[in-house]
Amino acid sequence: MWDLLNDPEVLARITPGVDTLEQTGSGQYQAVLHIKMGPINSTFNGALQVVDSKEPESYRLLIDVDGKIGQIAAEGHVRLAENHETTTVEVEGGSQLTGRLASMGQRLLSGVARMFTNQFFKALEREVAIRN
Amino acid sequence: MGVIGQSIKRVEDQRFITGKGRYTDDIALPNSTFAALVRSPHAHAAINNVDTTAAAAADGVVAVFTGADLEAAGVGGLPCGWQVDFKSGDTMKEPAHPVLAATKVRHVGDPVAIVLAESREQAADAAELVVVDYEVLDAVVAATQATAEGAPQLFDDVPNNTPFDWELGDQAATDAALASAAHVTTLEYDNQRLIPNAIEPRCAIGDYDGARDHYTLYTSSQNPHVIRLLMTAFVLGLPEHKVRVVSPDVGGGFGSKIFHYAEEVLVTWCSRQIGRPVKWTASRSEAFLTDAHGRDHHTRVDLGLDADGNFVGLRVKTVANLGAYLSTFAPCVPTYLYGTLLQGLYTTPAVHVDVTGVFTNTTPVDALRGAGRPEATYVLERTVEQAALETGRDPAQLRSQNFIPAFDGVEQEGYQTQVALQYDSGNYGAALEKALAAIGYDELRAEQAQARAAGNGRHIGIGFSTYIEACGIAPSAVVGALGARAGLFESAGVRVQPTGKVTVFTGSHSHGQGHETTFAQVVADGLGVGIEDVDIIHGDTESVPFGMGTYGSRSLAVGGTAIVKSMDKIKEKGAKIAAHLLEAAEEDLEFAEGSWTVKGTDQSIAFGEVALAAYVPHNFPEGLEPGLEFTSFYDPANFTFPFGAHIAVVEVDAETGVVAVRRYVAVDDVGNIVNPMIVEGQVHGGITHGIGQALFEEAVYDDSGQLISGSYMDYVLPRADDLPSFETDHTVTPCPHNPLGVKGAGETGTIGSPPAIVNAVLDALWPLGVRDLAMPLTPQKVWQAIQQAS
Amino acid sequence: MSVAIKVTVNGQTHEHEVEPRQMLVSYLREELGLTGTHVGCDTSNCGACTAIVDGQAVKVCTMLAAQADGAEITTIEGLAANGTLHPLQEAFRETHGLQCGFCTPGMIMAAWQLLERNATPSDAEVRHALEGNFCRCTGYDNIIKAVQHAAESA
Amino acid sequence: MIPVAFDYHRPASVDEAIELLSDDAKLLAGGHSLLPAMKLRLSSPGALIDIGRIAELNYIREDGGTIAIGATTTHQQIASSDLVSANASALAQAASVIGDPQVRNKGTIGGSLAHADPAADYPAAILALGAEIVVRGSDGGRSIPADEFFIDLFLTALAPDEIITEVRVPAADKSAYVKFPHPASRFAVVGCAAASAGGAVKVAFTGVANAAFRDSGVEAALSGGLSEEGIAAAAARAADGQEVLADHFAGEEYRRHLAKVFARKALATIA
Repeated sequence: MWDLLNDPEVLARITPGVDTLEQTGSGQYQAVLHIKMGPINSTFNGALQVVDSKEPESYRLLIDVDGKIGQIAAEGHVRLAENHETTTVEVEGGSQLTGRLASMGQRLLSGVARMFTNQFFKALEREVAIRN
Repeated sequence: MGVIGQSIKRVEDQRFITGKGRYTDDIALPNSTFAALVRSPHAHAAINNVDTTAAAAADGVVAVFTGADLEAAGVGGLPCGWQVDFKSGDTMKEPAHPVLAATKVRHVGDPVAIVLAESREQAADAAELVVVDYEVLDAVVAATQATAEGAPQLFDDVPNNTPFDWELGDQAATDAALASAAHVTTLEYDNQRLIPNAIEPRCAIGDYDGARDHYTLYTSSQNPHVIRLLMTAFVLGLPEHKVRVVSPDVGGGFGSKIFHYAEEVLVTWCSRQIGRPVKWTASRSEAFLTDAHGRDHHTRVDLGLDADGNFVGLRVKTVANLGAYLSTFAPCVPTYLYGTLLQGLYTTPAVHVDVTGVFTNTTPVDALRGAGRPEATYVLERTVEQAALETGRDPAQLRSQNFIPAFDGVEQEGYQTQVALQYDSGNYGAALEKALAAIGYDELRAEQAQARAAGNGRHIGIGFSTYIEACGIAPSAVVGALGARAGLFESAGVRVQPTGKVTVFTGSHSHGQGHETTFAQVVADGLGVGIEDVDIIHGDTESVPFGMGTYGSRSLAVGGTAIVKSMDKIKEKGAKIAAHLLEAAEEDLEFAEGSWTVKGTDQSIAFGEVALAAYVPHNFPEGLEPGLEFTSFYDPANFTFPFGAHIAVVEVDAETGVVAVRRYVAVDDVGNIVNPMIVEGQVHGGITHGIGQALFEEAVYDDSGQLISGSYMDYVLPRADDLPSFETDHTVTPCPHNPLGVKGAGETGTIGSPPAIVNAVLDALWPLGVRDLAMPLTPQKVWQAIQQAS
Repeated sequence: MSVAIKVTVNGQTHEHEVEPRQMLVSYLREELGLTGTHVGCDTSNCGACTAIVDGQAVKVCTMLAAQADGAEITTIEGLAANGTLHPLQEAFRETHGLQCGFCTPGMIMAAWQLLERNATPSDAEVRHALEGNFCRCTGYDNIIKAVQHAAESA
Repeated sequence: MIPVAFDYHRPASVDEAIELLSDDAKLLAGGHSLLPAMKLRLSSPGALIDIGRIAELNYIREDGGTIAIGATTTHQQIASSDLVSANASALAQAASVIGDPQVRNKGTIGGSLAHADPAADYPAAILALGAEIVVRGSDGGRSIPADEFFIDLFLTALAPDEIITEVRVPAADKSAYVKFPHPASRFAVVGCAAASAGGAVKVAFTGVANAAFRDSGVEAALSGGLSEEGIAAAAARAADGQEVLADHFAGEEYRRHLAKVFARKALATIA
């Protein structure tokens, strides 16, 4: 599971909105995100980083991207717990919006975070299912 | 005649109700370009680079300018008009406020570049192509955090983000009084930040005429002369006589259009660069981020009472959030417009106030409808009510027993407060009595008791606010001594035309107050002409003598008096002409109802005939100049001090936390009233704005300095269906020091109402154990307070 | 691209080529010079831009000029018939239902719609019908009175 | 504010509109969600397909015990329809509290449903009334039950090449929609619809979670009927198990509480 969650290709597939992900260093990626959600339809460019990596139990995923309508800074703390045959994955996170997104998007912020978290897990489940 | 005191229908309404008002954005100059501003999305960041290449090459783009361009051209920063030095005597820290940020941005919305294009659309498109390389810095947002150790610093040369601190009153006496008080009521709270929200967004058009080397700036402003002075003398270094500032119809201001803004400088300067008109109109989103905000105080207050309920001392400590820069009048709002009002209506013998002004990474804060006085009134009236609730006293009785006794300022001297001001005249008990009678106080208390006894879930509350405020700003010598960098007189030219019609050129400037009507009434009354024979000209530096504009409820008390002074001169000269024509002695004449009459005879001559003679001086007093026109500048002797008693009745739905305002009674004393209809309208609007602060409005920033209530989707403006009908009445205690006896009526409602509403909600919920609530009283907050209390 | 539109505004027919993104309010203000319809916000909340489009009060800051092709539009400039003020216009002056005047055209148009649908509204109904229009100056009381006054005089 | 430039199409028929649909095109009906987002440049589609004038999409009629409403029928038309009020009052009530009168004059039911704002009013009523959303795409038409329509934030079962053509609302014996509006946006902080038809009661919420939802917990708890006690017990379970939205105006705890209060109010109205 740890390997899965640290595989750039998988990361690109399971991180919501990621269009392309290019490795630029150890745990460092250049990312293009495309967010299409209701009224919002916009592209963001920036960095995705894996930091504080403590194999095999946790790392933090930092997303810092910039678009015409604002910036998104998001952080996900991914924790894995091995329990016999199963691995529990927990993700805790928060996000900060800048610019027009911040002043217009407040009422939706908690919902968006939840939706993205759910999408992340659904995508992860799919990846796991494929491998099994 | 009796024109004064009549609810004359407004002269200006004809154009507004037919869509013929002319606001700045309605002006379309030929060959105009349109400006779009590139603004910082960050609250605090260093600017590494601004790349305008793509924007400059975009369709329709005429020019792009950055902070570096302005710096290179020697354009100065926006000046501050008031200096408040430190308690230590050190000079106020006054960091530069660049028109376009060149090296650092300090709040979201700080402008970085301006794009000029052939159309609004092209300007908006190209602005998105300007690439700014920011290095984001930590931001400080809350006033209370600004002076914390390790807090991000906005300016290198302003330690602790503190440009000034200030105190007033006798600290030792106050501390001693509180130490020996039988009961001390203490509150600590935020007077939250508000966003002004004039419904007309700001707009500015610069128009440089190369042939005449002459500039015209059209701007949605409350004081065009002040803008011209600040911009020419301090920012652009232009010859003042070569610049005309026109402020046509203004769609509301509430203070936010007093100040000199970057966009006014930019369109003027850019127009010169490109030789074409430049027009900028704020979007509402920009207005939220760039119109100077209001309030934002963090305050701790202690009120001491003796065993009988007499106030013995009041101590106030406030941190005022000034935002990222010193806006035009920012330093005076939390000091001289605030601390000096903390005596209130009460005889409290010891008062001390201590204020620290701080910078944060937020939109600059300045005067907003009431400016300092709503904050002071909230300190006092919330605390007095809390003291009544804590000590089980009737809040009306507690107030009256501490009221300054009635004084008219003529027979009895003005009242000298502990905090610098001398009140002009007052009869505070009368206003409260009238309000109590109007609301039916005893019956209401009985109904409340009944509801409580029945336990039927109806939570009725009655809240008071007996306020005083200072208007008619201001005696120039006084405010000069207090740090104002301008005089605060007002001007009026009164031109009697040959046919006896009258044109008035006033330095005041209406942004909805109805000057064209009220001033015409003053003139009609003074000269005995018809209202329709008077025209009021304002808002244009080319036609009006230098004037200070409209704010602080000053127009009638100061601007109106200037008109009266000019009319006095006209009548004096007219009497000479009349005496000559009537072959009578001047001292035998009296002027009434538009004619000079030889006392005790039927010999008289009409005003119009005298006017004609002044311009066709065939038969004229020897040595007298022809013409009948005078300009006066009136510098008031003192502030005026309107006061009043407001009572709110609310019902709280404990299940949802929703507060319904059931009734609202306002008895205001604004001195003599020229047009009761207009005064009532002003009062209504003010109360609504104040209820907005009490229940709805709030500028919310997140920790990183993003304004998250940046649109009408989140920022709650009161609407028609949020409010009851108001019950308004007056007492009349004339101002003794101006000829009209008027005090000012523009802000009473905003000043009086917030504590009345909050007090009423506290009164309703006190039996449930709720002891305090922070504005705005949103349903969630009220519900949570009830949950926590029970 | 551009779109050909034909609209009737205050009884006059106009034909123009407009950019698809041009809002009806900017068409009225900038192309036709009818500046009585104002823009006060960008989120369709304030109501200052309200005009009558095919008999319906519409926030024309949130309608494309292209969408108005073929429509009959009445703005505040066209409300007075043959030089006689509409009862609502008279009433706003009579009861001091305006101060700065900026929200007034939109307010009158929203009120027009109400009275067209309900000739004798209660005060509460008037307040409710004006929920899409902000006034920062008057505090609404006198606006409510104006609408009632117009209802009575109509 | 000014949108990014786009192309504009005004098809004469639904079929023509479907042909114009693409990844970069958006349907424009009333425009009261889309145009503000475009003016703020939060959204910048390359083309708009204006279906506002397709006459075949604007109607309210009875169709064998069901109310059929064309997709471009406005909130105002629905709010003032006697047919809707008599048979599906929750829907009429929801329509009557959307935005403000001017917004209701332009906004359409199809536009609102397709947009699927988490705080829109219709979805609760649509769910409680057990409506079906009729859509047409390049491969023909289908009818999506309300229960399957709302998926997540702004996400519905509508495929990218599909257009909503009609909403079919079965007549209910009684139904109601009650709402706690946000004082600024007038969106629902909490909106609750309840409907009874043939003895079965359905309860649905909007504003509470990422998507409007039927509250099976409340519905199950109503076995005791619509007595005052039965309602109270059922309402107390409102939004149980839901991931609840939170913002500055209303945090999770307060929203959950409001859901209970408004469930009770809605149920009391149909009792």
